[in-house]
Amino acid sequence: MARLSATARGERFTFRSLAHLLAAASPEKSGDQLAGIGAASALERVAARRVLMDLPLDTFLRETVVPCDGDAVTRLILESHDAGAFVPFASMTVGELRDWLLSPAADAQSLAAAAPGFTPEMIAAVCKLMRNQDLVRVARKAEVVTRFRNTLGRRGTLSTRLQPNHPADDPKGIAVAVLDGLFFGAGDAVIGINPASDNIGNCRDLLIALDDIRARFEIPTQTSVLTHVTNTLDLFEAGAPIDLVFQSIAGTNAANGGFGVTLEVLREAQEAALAADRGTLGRNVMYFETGQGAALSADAHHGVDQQTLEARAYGVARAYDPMIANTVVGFIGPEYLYDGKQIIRAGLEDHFCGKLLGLPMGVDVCYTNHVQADQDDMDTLATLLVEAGVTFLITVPGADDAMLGYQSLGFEDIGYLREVSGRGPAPEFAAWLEGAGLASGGRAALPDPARFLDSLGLVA
Amino acid sequence: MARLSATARGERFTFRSLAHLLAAASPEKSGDQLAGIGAASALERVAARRVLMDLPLDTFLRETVVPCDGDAVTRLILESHDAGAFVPFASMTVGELRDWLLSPAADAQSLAAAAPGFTPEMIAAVCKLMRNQDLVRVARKAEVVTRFRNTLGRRGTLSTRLQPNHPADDPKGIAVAVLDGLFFGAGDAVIGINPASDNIGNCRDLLIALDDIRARFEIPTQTSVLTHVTNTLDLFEAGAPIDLVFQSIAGTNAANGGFGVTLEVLREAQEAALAADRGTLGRNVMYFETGQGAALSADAHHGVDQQTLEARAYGVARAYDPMIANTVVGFIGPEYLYDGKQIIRAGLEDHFCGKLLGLPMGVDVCYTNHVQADQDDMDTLATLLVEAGVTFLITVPGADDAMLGYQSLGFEDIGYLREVSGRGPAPEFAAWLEGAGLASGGRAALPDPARFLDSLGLVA
Amino acid sequence: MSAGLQERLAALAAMTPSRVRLDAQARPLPMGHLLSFQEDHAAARDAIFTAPDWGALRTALDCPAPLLRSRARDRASYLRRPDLGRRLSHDSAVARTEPRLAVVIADGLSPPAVMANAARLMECLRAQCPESREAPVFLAEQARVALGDEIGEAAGAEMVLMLIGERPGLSVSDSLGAYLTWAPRIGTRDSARNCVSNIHAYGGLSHEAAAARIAWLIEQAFALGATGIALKDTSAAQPSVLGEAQS
Amino acid sequence: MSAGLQERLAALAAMTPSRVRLDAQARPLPMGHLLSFQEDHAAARDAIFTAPDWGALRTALDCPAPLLRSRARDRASYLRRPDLGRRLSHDSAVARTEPRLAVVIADGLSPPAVMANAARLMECLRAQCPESREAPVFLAEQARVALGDEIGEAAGAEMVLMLIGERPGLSVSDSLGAYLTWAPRIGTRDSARNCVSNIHAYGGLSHEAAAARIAWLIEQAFALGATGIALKDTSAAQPSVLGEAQS
Ligand code: B12
Ligand code: B12
Repeated sequence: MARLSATARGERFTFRSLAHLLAAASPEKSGDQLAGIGAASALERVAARRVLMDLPLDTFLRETVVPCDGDAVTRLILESHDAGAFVPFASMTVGELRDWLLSPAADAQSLAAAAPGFTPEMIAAVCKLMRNQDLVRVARKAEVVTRFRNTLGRRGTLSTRLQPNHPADDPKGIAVAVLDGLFFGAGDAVIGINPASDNIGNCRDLLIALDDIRARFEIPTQTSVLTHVTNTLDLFEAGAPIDLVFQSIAGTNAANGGFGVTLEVLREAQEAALAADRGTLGRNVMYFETGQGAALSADAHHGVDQQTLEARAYGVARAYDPMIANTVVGFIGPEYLYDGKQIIRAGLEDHFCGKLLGLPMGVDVCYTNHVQADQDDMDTLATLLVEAGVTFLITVPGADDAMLGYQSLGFEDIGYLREVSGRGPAPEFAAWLEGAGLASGGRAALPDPARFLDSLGLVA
Repeated sequence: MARLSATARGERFTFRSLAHLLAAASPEKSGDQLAGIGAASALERVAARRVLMDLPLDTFLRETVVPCDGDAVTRLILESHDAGAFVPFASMTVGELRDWLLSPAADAQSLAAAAPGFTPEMIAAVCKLMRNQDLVRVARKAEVVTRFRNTLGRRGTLSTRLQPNHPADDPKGIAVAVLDGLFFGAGDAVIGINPASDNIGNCRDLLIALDDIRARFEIPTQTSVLTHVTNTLDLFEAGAPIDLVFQSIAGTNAANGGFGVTLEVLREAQEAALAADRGTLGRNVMYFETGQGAALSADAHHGVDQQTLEARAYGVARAYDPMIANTVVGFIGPEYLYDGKQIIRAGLEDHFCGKLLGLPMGVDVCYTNHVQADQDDMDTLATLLVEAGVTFLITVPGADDAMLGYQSLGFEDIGYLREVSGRGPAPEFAAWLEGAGLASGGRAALPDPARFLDSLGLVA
Repeated sequence: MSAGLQERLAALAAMTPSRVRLDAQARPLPMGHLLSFQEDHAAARDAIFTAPDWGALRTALDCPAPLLRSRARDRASYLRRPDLGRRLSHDSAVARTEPRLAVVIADGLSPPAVMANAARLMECLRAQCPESREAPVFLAEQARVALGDEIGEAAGAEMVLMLIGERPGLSVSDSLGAYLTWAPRIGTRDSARNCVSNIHAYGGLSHEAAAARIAWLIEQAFALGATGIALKDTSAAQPSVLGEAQS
Repeated sequence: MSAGLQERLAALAAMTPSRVRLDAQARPLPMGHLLSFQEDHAAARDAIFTAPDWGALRTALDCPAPLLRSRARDRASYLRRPDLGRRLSHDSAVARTEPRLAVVIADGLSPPAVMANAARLMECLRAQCPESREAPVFLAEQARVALGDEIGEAAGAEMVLMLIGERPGLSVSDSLGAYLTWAPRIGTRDSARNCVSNIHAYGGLSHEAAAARIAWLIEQAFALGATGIALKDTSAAQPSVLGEAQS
């Protein structure tokens, strides 16, 4: 291993491993402090970045941060690495990759070609060298397009997940929330419910209810019930109408174990979804959620910083060609991201890393009530992400998820974001909104909502 | 006076005055806490906003937050109020004004027409009801155009002050910094030096040096030496080439007294500048700087919150038809704006209030080393401000002002901002850059910098 | 929009505790809504810092219930150090009575949730689940879900049921969660537990329905010798129906 | 770009302590620059919290110099409460000797600035300005500029000269500022002072030049009976020239 040391203000700092180096080079995060691996001082952080800047990129192909042994995620990352795509970067350092990314040479095409050549650790490393503006500037150049019943990720679009959760999974309450979101033009990325209960029959009812709404109004979108993947496998058996298979994933094998998933189970689920063949335009059938801190929370972080582990989760995700993936960035709490500043930073990092690794990356711009953050921070993050070309954002009625106990963006917020950015929903969905006479991009127009109510069977 | 009280979570809160109400309705700021006037709890803040929301706008025409008696700023505000422009808003509450501002009815034209009808206190009040997204969304609709040797503020432009300060006012060092900025296309709002010394001869030398560079290269921009206005008056006498008259101002008479200025001195200076008649395209000849906290720092805040006082400073500024005005938002320190979050909020507030009051509003996106902030926060604020349509931003070499001891944006940052926003410099300046073969919007091109060096007399 | 439609929409909004507006004109958030949101945000933040009244709870539970503490000394350290909230303080003593089931009632992130729901839920559970009647009950302060593992292990319990305050939301700040863990040991993974969540009186799972669900899981867990992803909730009970029954 | 030009540009960059890059291609900031910036940011932040070594300063000054404290107890309170930094702690005793000039040397926002520059500046000043030789010198901790008003008033001084650590910048973290106030009283406005700033050895005002400037102002102030905007600096001295002379 190369000697990992550098000076800052005359002080010499040495890093005992790649993992230690990456952690010390990371911006301050409460989760890394909790794990006892964050930089002890601002100068140590600078020194770590100095080392990182000069580190050859291919180091990450030769040295792992989580040993292959017993970690299927590391094996997946190395095995799926595309050496051909890596050729143009083979002799670059991390700092040179940063320069390249900021240069005009990095555009939608070259970034797409490069993605399979990058490992999550390479992208995590370069991310640590970048300022917020760099994360915005580079991510917006990347373009990742996926298809199921519509086309997501095209330049100029801004899609949304419509999240109509209900604390007792009441299908009528859920239908009302769906309607609320459609009024604001939300729901093109997915209409996806987190079921309060893991009861299998209950999940099946919800799948049917969602599919019914979707089919009845011929909405060109996909639906999902975000239960555990093993439940989804049971539900496939039971013949439930499943568009996208959901699962939370993390960046180490052990953390995924804590979630009760293996790479094999994910593959099995993907195959089941492909076999169901419900997509009309494409075969992207998976939906993943992630978030910095999940591995540490499962005590499965192997001394690796949370941002690097998050990028590794994307390494898992991209192996399954997902339709959508998103970080639930401020979801867990202050032990991983202390305040609005850390949430904003992590949101930009996650989006950047996801996009550069080739994911159709969305963000749940959110916070909990035990964190030091408020709606101003969310406005800030959402505006930055739209500038960064985020694929989709999560939206809930009134910005408040009454079941999960946290605050995300509200449907109205999309009106603002579409107004300032000029971006619209996925093209098929935009056309449908138009046809249905529904609101589009915050600009009103529902000639006959009563018809809608009636056909939804929503008799008050 | 109306009874100022409301409940939040069953608790009743009463506010003893308009000033108390406004302070309690403000987002958390360390300066208001220092003054002992900030809300004591989040619930008190909600209650204050409830009262504010229902408060008739015209209350601010009948009741003052700083008594007229002895406060020339209050008198100026009331005397310069345009009752005709206020007619459409005469029966609105503050909450209704907020709704109107967010509606499509508020556009560039209607906002421009309304500006003289709004008092600073009205705009400060509505600002307190708005989230960050609202501050962006509304400000970007406003358009304020001014002219001296070029045209600032047109939609699609993003201008910059080039700030080439030197700790010993060395003219060569300053010329080098000017050149640095021109390479990046900076300097269309103004090339403006803060002189380290107030020595009159020194200021004269600097004015001549700047004017010489400007004239020799026929740069369509204006220059300024930011010494005290009373020095500038002496310098006019001495026949120095003065484009824009600079002065720091604040929102109360006493605070301006602390700065050593009166409204009369400002008028005198404006008249001297108009008489000098150096503008080629227009007669906007003043340059003002402001910043939340200045009045409290001079112990001249009268129990009024810093954001309201800041808006009152804009009330002063607009009476002199300035070419440019900017808040130096993070300049003073943590006693007024504690961290990045407060600086970001204040930056958006100041820009919003300035624009709505009809000012050609710029922002010095900056922080000091005793505040809890870093470049990530500045990237965030700058990106938001560009989204909000800021007229101009301040830029210094390498983002570090070696004389004033604080960090602003660097010239490079403008490359980023122009790249993501697609905005360019003022049209006349853009044409000049083109003609000079100088960099424009971060996209390179200087065929013969040597010619430049030679004509600047910059022999190393 | 017709008045009739307006009324129908208003009636629909009552079907969910979510902040739906059903505004066909897709206008920006009305100011009043924004302020209610801010008000609720303040309240939710307060809920986290409310001290639990263990004495009152013990009275309501009507059984001995020793108080245990985690290694997190106070709320601030609890929030930043979940690892401390997962371990018993060094001076804690848990009697090793080797029960089939041990119950832990913990403050979690919402002490008010425990005060509002735990006693009533235990009552319903005792009515439906024989094991719960014999189960020793522990109270736990500054606790995370995994603290139940150490308590259960120390008590020598076959299974532990943790009732814990879920993080407060804007609409509901006193919602209780139940976590069931077979063979509790320090280091047990979350995938080896089952969860019944959103137990509260504002459109959530009613105490009766929650108790039924938990009782079903306990029974199945004993039969299967496992909790977690191995134990799928295939019970017939429809929480939505039960939820409605309550309101 | 030709190599000759490159060299010329590099030579130009040496003419200013500013971080000019003179990049005709207007490229994004090179990584190395970004890291130096972050390094200097860390150092500047540290400067604020460095404790002054008053003993060493007293030795260097070679005169009695009692230490006074403001009402700000520590750095944290100093930073958030400038009002406290402007008032003397209740137990401070200032001898009322009614001098023409009193000198206060204060930590301000940069204790290192005081350690690096105050003694040398006083030496130069004493050489040029008779009043300064007789002037009592006070050291002041956790002090703001306006603390000089209370000290001067208590001492019964006609004029007070405050030498204070300016807030640390990225390039220079030990720059001294001098503030001169006629008839110091609690509540004096800043417009009634004069300022000589950026006194340091990195391209700033040299100690000699600063002393000359201050001596000139002192003389004029005694003649005029005022400081502040009424007293314009019309001295001939060109700081830029003097600044250059030094380096
Ligand atoms: C926070 C949270 C998480 C976090 C937990 C990390 C953390 N440090 O807090 C993350 C994002 C990792 C997470 C993941 C998942 N969660 Co979760 N989560 C929650 C949430 C919003 C709050 C929990 C809480 O307040 N706990 C109280 C505090 C004091 O406890 P704690 O010790 O700090 O945190 C522990 C528990 O939260 C527990 N936990 C969290 N989720 C789950 C899920 C299950 C099934 C179990 C057994 C335990 C568990 O893990 C934490 C660490 O030990 C609840 C919703 C709610 N209203 O309660 C859903 C909830 C508990 N989660 C749920 C689900 C389904 C999951 C996933 C299985 C989703 C998936 N398909 O992968 C995964 C995997 C969980 C696992 N580890 O096995 C469901 C459970 C449904 C049910 N009745 O079984 C809930 C009710 C939300 C929902 N309806 O979708 N979750
Ligand atoms: C911060 C600052 C301000 C703040 C002060 C508020 C505050 N609470 O700190 C604000 C933005 C209000 C300000 C305003 C002005 N400032 Co100023 N300011 C500074 C700065 C950047 C740092 C000062 C510092 O570190 N002080 C040390 C700390 C410990 O002292 P403090 O007690 O906390 O703060 C007091 C002093 O800073 C003082 N002060 C600040 N500026 C000035 C200017 C003059 C002429 C005087 C007498 C006092 C003074 O006021 C503060 C409150 O009492 C210096 C640059 C530098 N490198 O020092 C310029 C500097 C001192 N200011 C300068 C000027 C010119 C002005 C203005 C006159 C500009 C104008 N044309 O209006 C105004 C008006 C000042 C006044 N009150 O009369 C010049 C002085 C030049 C000179 N040699 O005379 C300097 C050197 C910068 C420059 N070269 O432009 N300033």
